[in-house]
Amino acid sequence: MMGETLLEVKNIVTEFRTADGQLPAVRDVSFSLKKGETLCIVGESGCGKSITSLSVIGLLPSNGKITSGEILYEGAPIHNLPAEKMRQIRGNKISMIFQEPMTALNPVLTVGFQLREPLMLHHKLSKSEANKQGIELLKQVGIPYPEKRMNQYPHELSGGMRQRVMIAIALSCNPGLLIADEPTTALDVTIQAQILDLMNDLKSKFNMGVMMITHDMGVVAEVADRVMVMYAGKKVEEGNVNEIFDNPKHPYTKGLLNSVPNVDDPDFELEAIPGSLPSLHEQIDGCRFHARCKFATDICRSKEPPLSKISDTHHVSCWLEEEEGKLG
Amino acid sequence: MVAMIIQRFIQLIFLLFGISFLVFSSMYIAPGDPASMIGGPTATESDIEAIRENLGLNDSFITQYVRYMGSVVQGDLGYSYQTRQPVSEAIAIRFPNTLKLAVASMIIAVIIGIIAGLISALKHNSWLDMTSTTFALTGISIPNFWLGALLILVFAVNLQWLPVSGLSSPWYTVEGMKELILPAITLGTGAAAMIARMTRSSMLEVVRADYVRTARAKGVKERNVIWIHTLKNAMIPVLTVIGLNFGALLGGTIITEKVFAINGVGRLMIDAIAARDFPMVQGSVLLVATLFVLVNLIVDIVYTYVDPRIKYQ
Amino acid sequence: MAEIVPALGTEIKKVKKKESPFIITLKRLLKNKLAVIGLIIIVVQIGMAICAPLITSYDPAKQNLVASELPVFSEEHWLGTDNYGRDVWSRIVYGARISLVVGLVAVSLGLIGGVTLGLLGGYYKKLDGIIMRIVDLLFSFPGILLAMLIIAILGTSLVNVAIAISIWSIPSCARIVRGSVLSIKEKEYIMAMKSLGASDLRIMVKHILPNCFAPIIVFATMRMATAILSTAALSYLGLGAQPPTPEWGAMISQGQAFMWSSPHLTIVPGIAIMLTVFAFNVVGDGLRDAIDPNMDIQ
Amino acid sequence: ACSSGGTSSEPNNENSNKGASGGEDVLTYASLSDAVGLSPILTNDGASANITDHVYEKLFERNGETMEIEPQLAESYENPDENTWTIKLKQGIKFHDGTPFNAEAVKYTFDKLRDPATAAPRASLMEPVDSITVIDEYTVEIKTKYPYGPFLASLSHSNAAIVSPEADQTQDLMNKPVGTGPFKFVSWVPGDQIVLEANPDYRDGEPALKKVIFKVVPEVSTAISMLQAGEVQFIDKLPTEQLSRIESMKNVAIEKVDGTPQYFLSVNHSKEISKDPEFRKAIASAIDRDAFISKMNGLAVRSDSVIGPKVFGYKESADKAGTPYDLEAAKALVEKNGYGQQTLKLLAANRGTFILMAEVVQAQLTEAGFNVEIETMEWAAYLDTTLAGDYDLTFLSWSNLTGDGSELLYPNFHSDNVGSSNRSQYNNPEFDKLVEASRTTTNQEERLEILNQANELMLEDDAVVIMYHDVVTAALDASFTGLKLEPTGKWNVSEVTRK
Amino acid sequence: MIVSSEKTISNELNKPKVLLELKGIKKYFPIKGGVLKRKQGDVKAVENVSLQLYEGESLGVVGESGCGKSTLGKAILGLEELTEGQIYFQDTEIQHLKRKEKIKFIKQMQMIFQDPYASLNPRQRIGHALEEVFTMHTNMSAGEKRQAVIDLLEEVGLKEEHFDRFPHEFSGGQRQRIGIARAIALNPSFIICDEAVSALDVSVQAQVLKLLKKLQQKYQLSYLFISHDLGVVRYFCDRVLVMYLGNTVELGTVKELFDRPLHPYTQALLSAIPRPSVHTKHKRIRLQGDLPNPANPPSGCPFHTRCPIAADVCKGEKPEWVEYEPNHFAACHFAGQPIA
Ligand SMILES: Nc1ncnc2c1ncn2[C@@H]1O[C@H](COP(=O)(O)OP(=O)(O)OP(=O)(O)O)[C@@H](O)[C@H]1O
Ligand SMILES: Nc1ncnc2c1ncn2[C@@H]1O[C@H](COP(=O)(O)OP(=O)(O)OP(=O)(O)O)[C@@H](O)[C@H]1O
Ligand SMILES: [Mg+2]
Ligand SMILES: [Mg+2]
Ligand code: NI
Repeated sequence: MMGETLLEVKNIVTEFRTADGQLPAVRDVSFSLKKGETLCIVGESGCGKSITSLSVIGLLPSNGKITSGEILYEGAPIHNLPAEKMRQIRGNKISMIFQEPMTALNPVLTVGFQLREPLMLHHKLSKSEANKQGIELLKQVGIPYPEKRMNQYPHELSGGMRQRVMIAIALSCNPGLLIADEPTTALDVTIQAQILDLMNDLKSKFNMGVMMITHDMGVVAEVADRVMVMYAGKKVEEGNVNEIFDNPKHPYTKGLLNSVPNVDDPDFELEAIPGSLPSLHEQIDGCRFHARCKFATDICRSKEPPLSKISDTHHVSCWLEEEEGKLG
Repeated sequence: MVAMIIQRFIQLIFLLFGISFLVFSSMYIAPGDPASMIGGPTATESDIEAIRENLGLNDSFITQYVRYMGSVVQGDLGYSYQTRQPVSEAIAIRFPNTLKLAVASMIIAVIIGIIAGLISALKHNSWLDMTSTTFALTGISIPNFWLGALLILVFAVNLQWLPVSGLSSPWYTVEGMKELILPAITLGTGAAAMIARMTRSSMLEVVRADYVRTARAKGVKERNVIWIHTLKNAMIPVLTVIGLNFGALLGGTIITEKVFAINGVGRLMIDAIAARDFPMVQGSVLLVATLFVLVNLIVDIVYTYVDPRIKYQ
Repeated sequence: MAEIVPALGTEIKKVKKKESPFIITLKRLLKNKLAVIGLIIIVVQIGMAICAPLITSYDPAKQNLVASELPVFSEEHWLGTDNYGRDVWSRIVYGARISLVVGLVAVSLGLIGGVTLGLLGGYYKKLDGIIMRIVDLLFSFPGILLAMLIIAILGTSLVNVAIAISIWSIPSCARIVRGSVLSIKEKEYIMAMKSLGASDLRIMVKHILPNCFAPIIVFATMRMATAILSTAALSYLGLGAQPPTPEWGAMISQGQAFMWSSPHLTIVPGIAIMLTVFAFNVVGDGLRDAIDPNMDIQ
Repeated sequence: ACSSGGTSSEPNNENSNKGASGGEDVLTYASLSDAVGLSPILTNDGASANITDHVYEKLFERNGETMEIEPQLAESYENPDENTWTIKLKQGIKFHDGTPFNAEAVKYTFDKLRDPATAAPRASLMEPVDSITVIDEYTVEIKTKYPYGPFLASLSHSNAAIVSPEADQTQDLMNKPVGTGPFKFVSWVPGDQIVLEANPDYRDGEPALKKVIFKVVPEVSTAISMLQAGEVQFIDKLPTEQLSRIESMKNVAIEKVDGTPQYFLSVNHSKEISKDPEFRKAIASAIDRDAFISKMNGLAVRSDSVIGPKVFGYKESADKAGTPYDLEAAKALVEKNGYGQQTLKLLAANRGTFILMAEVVQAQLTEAGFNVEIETMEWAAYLDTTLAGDYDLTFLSWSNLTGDGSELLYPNFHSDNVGSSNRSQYNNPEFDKLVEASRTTTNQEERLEILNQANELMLEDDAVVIMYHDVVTAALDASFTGLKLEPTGKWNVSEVTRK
Repeated sequence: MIVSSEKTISNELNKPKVLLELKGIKKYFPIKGGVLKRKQGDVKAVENVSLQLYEGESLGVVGESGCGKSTLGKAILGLEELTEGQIYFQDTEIQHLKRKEKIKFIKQMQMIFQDPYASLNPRQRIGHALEEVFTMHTNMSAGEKRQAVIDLLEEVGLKEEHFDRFPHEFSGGQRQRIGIARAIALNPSFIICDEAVSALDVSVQAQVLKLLKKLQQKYQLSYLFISHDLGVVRYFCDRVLVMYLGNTVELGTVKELFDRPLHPYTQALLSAIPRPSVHTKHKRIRLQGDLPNPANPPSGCPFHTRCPIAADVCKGEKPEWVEYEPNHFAACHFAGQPIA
C-alpha cells in the first residue's frame, strides 16, 4: 500500500530571531515520507519536533524562518511558495492536528462553522453541501448525534470529542499528508486508544501519509511505520519501527527506550539518561549528545558525527556506529 | 439569562440603597446648609430657620433618611430644595441630553478606538502602530476641559463649522448631529484611547492563540483569520473596558456639559451639590449609578453573544 | 545519582548568564522605544522636582503685577509670566513636585486600599461577595462626583484631593488584584505552601502578593497618569490646589481665562501634564508588554 | 435690601436670543446659571431676578441714572405719620392673565411674602411691616412697627414685585409667572432656557423685542465664544481677564457703568488678634489697592469708602479716608507686634474675582511680613464657614441692589446680624447706634449725614479694607441698542431695539 | 523496591504497621446556580473511599482524568475539607485537630506536585523557598538554615551554587528535585506524589523516579503515588488503587492487579496502554463513550455506561467493595470476569 514519495525534507534549518540572536531550532534535518506511511518523530520536549512539522506546513511563529534546505511535496518545492499559494495547500493537501484539543478550536465559533470552513474554501462547496459533508465527517470520526454537534460550541464537547472534531476538520479535504503534533498527549489512555485506532483506520482508508509527533514510545510502537529520533534540533537516528525498537543504535535512542517503565515486565530496571536537553543557544562542539552520553569519546566532543547507514532504511548519526561501520 | 437579569436587578436595588446612604450621609456631613443656600447671603437667621423647618432639615439624620427612602421606595424622588420642582421631572428633562452625549461619544470612542487598536495590532511594531499608539496616548493625556475649550476655539469660533454649544435640535437632524460632534469628541477621546489600547493588546494576545494557528492550518484566508477567528475573541476583554469606561464617561459628562453648556444630568448634579440640594443630588446619583449598572448588564448580555462559553442560568 | 552531577555542570554554566526577572523585564522594557522616551521624561521630571531650586532662580509665588502676562521667550522669563507676573517656568518646575507627589500619594493610597480589598476578596471566598459589592458601589459612583463629595466633606486641600482621587482608584485596583489572586491562588505553589503548613497571612503576603506585582505596577503607572489628570479636572471645578500653589492642573484652569490673550498660560502646563501622563502611560504599556512572557521578542 | 452679594452669589445674566431662531427681534442672553424659580416671593438669586424683573413690576423703582426712587406700579405715596405709608396705585393695569392689578393684589403679595409658612427667602423685606390694609381699590396702607427709613428701597426690591393673586392660587408661579411687566412668560426648559415674549398690552407700549431668551451657559468662556459666533447677543458681568478678547470682537459693543457692588477684605472681628487696632492698621497699610485695581482692566472703581460712590450715604470725602498703602509702616507694625509668627487663614470663595484678590493680597501681606495661607472654598461651604466665623481674613462682597447705605451697613456690619449676614463679625456699639438711626430716620438729608458718619467710623477703625467698587458691564451684539444697564448690575431690555 | 509485594502477602500474620487509614472519605463540591446562588447539586469528586496505607509502602492511585485522584490527595493533607469520613494518621484522627496540634502531623505529611514549575513561587529564590520551610517550623538560626538547605540540595543532586537561583533558571527535572527537597525537608514519613513525574520527559522522569526510590529506602518513606501512567505505577508501587468517577473500583498488589485484574475497568485500562514494544501486540479492549459527568453520575455501578459486560443489575445496584482475594479488593458485580 505504500507508494511513491509524498514528502521530502532536505537539510532544513529553521532559525528563530531572538534577543540572543539567531537561534537554530532545527539543524539540518532530512527525511522523507511515502503515501500511506506513518512517520513518528520522537524526542524530548524542546528538541524541535513541533518546529520541524510547522516548517513543513509553513506555520512557523513570526520570528521563525527556514534559512536553508528545501521541502518537496509530491516533488514540488513548497518551502518558498508565496503566502497565498501556501494557503491553498494548507488544509487541502497538508493538514494538521494540534496537541491541545481544548485550545485548538475556536471557542466562539460553532463546530459546524469550523468544520465547513475548509470545505467551502478548498472544495468550493455551498454551505448546505458543506454542512452535509461535515455531518458525514463527524459520523466517520465516531461522534454520536453529529447533526446536533454541528450547532454546538467546542466547550460543550468533551476532550476526546474535541480531538475527534479536530481530526474531522483535518481530514475534511482528504489531504495527502496529515501532520499530528502530539494528538493524544492531553487525553486519557482509554480515550487515547480510541483516537489512535481512529487515526489508523482513516489513514488506511485515505492512504494518507501521516507525520506523527510524540514523545511516548508506546504510541510510536503502536502506530509508526518509520521512526525518526531527534535530539536538540538534530536527527540522530531514523529507521523502520522494528529497527528502532529491536536494534536501536544511537545511545540516545537506547536511553529513551530504557527510560520507559515496562508495564508488562515487573522486574524491568529503569535506566535514566543523565542530565537534560541543552538549550538552543548553547554552543556545543562535536556531537550534541556527548555531554549526556556514557560512551562519549574525544572525537564525540570535537567533531559532529556524520549520518551512517545501518541498512537501507536505518540511519544513525553517532561516532560509535561510524567507527563500527568502518571496521565492519 | 432571565435569572441573571433578575439577579442583577436585585443587586442593583441593594447597590442603590448603599449609594443613597453614602450620598445622604456625605451630604449630611458636608459643610454647607441647604437653607442658607436658598436664603442667600442676605437672609436673616429667622428666614433661614423658617426654611429649615419647612424642609424638615431640623429632624435627625435617621428621620430624614428614613423619610427620604420611604418616598423613594414609593417611586417618589422628592422635590428639589432649590426649585421645589419634582426631582424626577428635573432629571427627566436633562437625562435625554446626557444620554445623547454619552451614547454619541461612546460610539465615537468605540469606532475610533477599535479601528486604531486594530491597525496597531495588525501592523504590530510598524510606524503605523507607533502613530496610532502615540495618538491614543495623547488622547488620554489631554485634560477634558482643555480639549473642549480648544475645540470650541478652533471649530466653532474661528472656522465656524460647528455650533459652540447646544443640543437644542433633535439628534437625528443635521443640526442636532452638528451640535453633538464637538462635545462627543471631547468626551469620547479618553475612552477611545483606552479602547484602542485594549483592542491592541487583546488582538496581539489572540493572534497567538492556538485556534488562530488552527485556522491558518485549514488554509483560511488571512482576512478571514482576522475578522472571523480573531476579532470576536479579542472583543471580549474590550467589551469589559467599554462597560467600565462608561462609568468614567458618565463622570466626564460633568465637565463636558459645563464646557459645552449642555443641559444634562452631570451639570444638574454639580449644581445640586453646590447648592446643597440633597434630593436632587440623590436623584441624579441614583440615576447615574443605575445607568452604569444597566450598561454593564447590557455588556454582560452581549458577552453571551460574543462568547458562547458564558452562560447565565 | 552521582552520575548525573557532571552532566548538570553544563547546565550551570548556561543558567549563570540568566538574570533575575527584574533585569529581564527592564531589558525588554528598554527595547521599547516609546517606553524609553517615557522613562526619560519621568526621570527628567523627577530630577526637576528634586532640584527645583537649582533649576530656576525665581520664587514660584513671587508676584510682579507690572510684568504680568509676559509672553514666552521674554528676556527674563523664557516661558513668560502669568497674570500675576509669576515666572511660569519656575511654577512648572515647582509644580512637578506637587503633581508628582499628589499622583504618588493618590496612587499609593489607592493601592493600599485596592490591594487589601483585592487580596482579601480573592483569597477568602466568604468575604468576596461583600467586597465585590463594595467595589461595585465605588465603581458605579462617578469618580468626579465622589471626589467632589469627599472634598466637600474634608475641605479643599491637596491632601484631600489626593485622598479623593485615591478612593477613585480603589475599585479597579481591587478588581485587578482580585483577578490575579484568584488565578494565583489555584497555582500549585500556593497549594504547596499550604501543604507545608504556612499560615494564610504568610501565603497572602509572601507568596500571592509578590506575584501580583506585575499587574499592580502596570496599574500604578497608568493610574499615576489618571491621577494627575484628575487633579487637573478637579482644579477646573475649583476643587484643586490652594493658590498660589503652582499645581499644573490649577495653572491650566486659571490660565483658561487667558486662552485668548496669553495662550501660553494654558499651553505650557497643558504640555507638562500631557508629557507626564503620556510618559506614565507608555511606561505602563511598555511594562505590560515586557512582563508578558508571550510577547514576541523583537 | 439687596439681594445677595450680587457678584458673589449667582452670576446673574440672562437674556438673549437663540442664534438658530435668528429672528429679527429676538435677543438671546447667556446666563451663567439657571433661574431657581420665577416667583419673586420664593426666590432670591440674580438669575431669577433677571427674569422676574421683566415679567413683574414693583410699586417703586430706583432710577438707574439718578439713583432716585420713583413710582412704578404706585402712583404716589404719602406718610401721614412716621409709621404709616399710604400708597396710591396706578389704575387700569392688568396682569398677564387678564386679572386687574389693584390694592388686593398688593396686600396679597406682601402678606404672602411675610407669612412664615411661605418661608420666603426675602421675608426680611417686610420685617418692619406691622399691617397692610386695603383702603380702596387703588389705595393701600402699610403700617410699620417702627419708623423705617429705607422702606421705599425695600419696596423697589425685585423680591417685592407684585404677583397676580389669582394666578398664585391656581398655578405655580415658580414655573408660570404672571405679572404686569413688559414681557410675558412663554416657556422654561429648566437648565436650558427660558423664553419671554413681548406683552402687547403693556401700558407703555409693546416692547420692540418680540422675544427674549435666557439661555444657560455655565462656562463664561463658552458664553463669550457664543457671543462671538453670534449664538447669543448679550452677556453681562464680563470677566476682567477676557475683557480684551471681547473688546477685540467687531460685532460686539461693550457697556460699562460704575456700579454699586463692592468687594472688601475683612478681618474676623471676633478673633482676639483683630481686636488689636494695630493689626488692622498693619493689614490695611500692607494692601496696595492701586496695584490690584490695575489688574482689573478698568472694571473697578478705586475708593476707600465703604459706602460706594453709587450708593446712598456716600460722600466724596470718604474716598481717601482709609488707611493708605504704606508698606514700610506695615512692615514696622508687623515687626513690632510679631504678627508674622501666626499663620493667618485667608478664606476666599472660589468664584469671580475672589481668587484674584486673594492671590494678590496674599502676596502683598506676605511682602509685609505676614504669614498668610489661602483657603478657597466652594460657595456653599464658604457661606457656612464665614457664618460660623471660622477664618482670620476673608473677602466679602455686597451688591447693594437697593442702592441704600443702610441696607449695606445694617446686614453686613450691625451686631444684630452677627451669626447671619454680618460675616465679618463686626461689633461696634457706637456704629450700631448710627446704623439704627439711619434706618429709623425718614428724613433723607439727615440719613445721608448719619450714614457718612458711620462710614467714616468704619474707615477709622480699619474695620474692612475696600478692594474695589464694581464697574458693571454688559456686552451686546452691535446690531442692538437701548440696553438699560443699572449700577446695581441689573438691566432691562424693554427698550432694546434692533438697529 | 523496598517492600516487595510478595513479602507483604506472605507476612500476612505480622502485617506491616498501618500509617494512614481512610474511613469512608467523601468529598463533594457544591454546584451553585440560580438567582440566589443556591446549591443545585454536587460534584461527587470522591465517593466513599476507605483504605489503609502501610509504613514504607508505595500505594499507586490510577484512573481517568477527573476521577478524583488529586482531590483524594488534597483531602488527606487537609487542603480540602471533607464532606464525610475520617482520616487516621498514626492512629490519630487528624481532621478535627486544632492548627497547633495539627502542625506536628503536617510536618509528617508532604506533597510533591505535578507541575514542577507551577509548584515553585517564581519570585522566590529556591534557597529562600527551602529556608522558609524551616522558618515556619523550626527555630534554626540563619546559618543553620542555610546549611540545612545546602544539605537538602545535595541530597537531591543539586549544589550549593543553585541556592540563589530562581525557579525559571532550572530545567524541569531540576525543579522537580527542588520540589522533592522541599517535601523531605521536615523529615516526613509520608509523601503524596500527585502526578509528580507526569510533566517530565521520559529520560528525566526516570531520573526522578530513581531519586524517589532512593529516598524511600533511606528514610523509610511511604508514598501515595498518583499517576495515570500505569507503566510508572507498575515500576514504582507496591499496591495500586484504581478509581473511577470518585469511586474506588479495585485495590491490590501490583502483581495481582496487573496479572489478574478483577474489575472490567482495570482490564480496559491495562489493555489501552500503548506498549513501547513492537512485538507484544495485545488484543485491545476499546471502551465506548466518554467519562460521564461527575455532577450527574450514573446510577448503580458508575462504570456501567461504558462497561462491555454490564447487566441490568449494574444499572440498579451499586456493587460492594469486596476483598476477593487476600489484599485484593474490587467493586464489581462480575469481578474477575474477563471482558474480551
Ligand atoms: N517563537 C520561538 N522563538 C524562539 N524559540 C522558539 C520559538 N518557538 C520554539 N522555540 C524553541 O525551539 C525549540 C524547539 O521547539 P519545539 O516546539 O519544536 O519543541 P518540541 O520538540 O515540539 O517540544 P514539546 O515536546 O515540548 O512540544 C525549543 O527550544 C523552543 O524553546
Ligand atoms: N475546587 C473544585 N470545585 C469544584 N469541583 C472540583 C474542584 N476540584 C475538583 N473538582 C472536580 O472534582 C472532580 C475530581 O477532580 P480531581 O482534580 O481530583 O481529578 P483528578 O483525578 O486529579 O484528575 P486529573 O487526572 O485530571 O488530575 C473533577 O470532576 C473536578 O472537576
Ligand atoms: Mg511540541
Ligand atoms: Mg489531578
Ligand atoms: Ni438686597
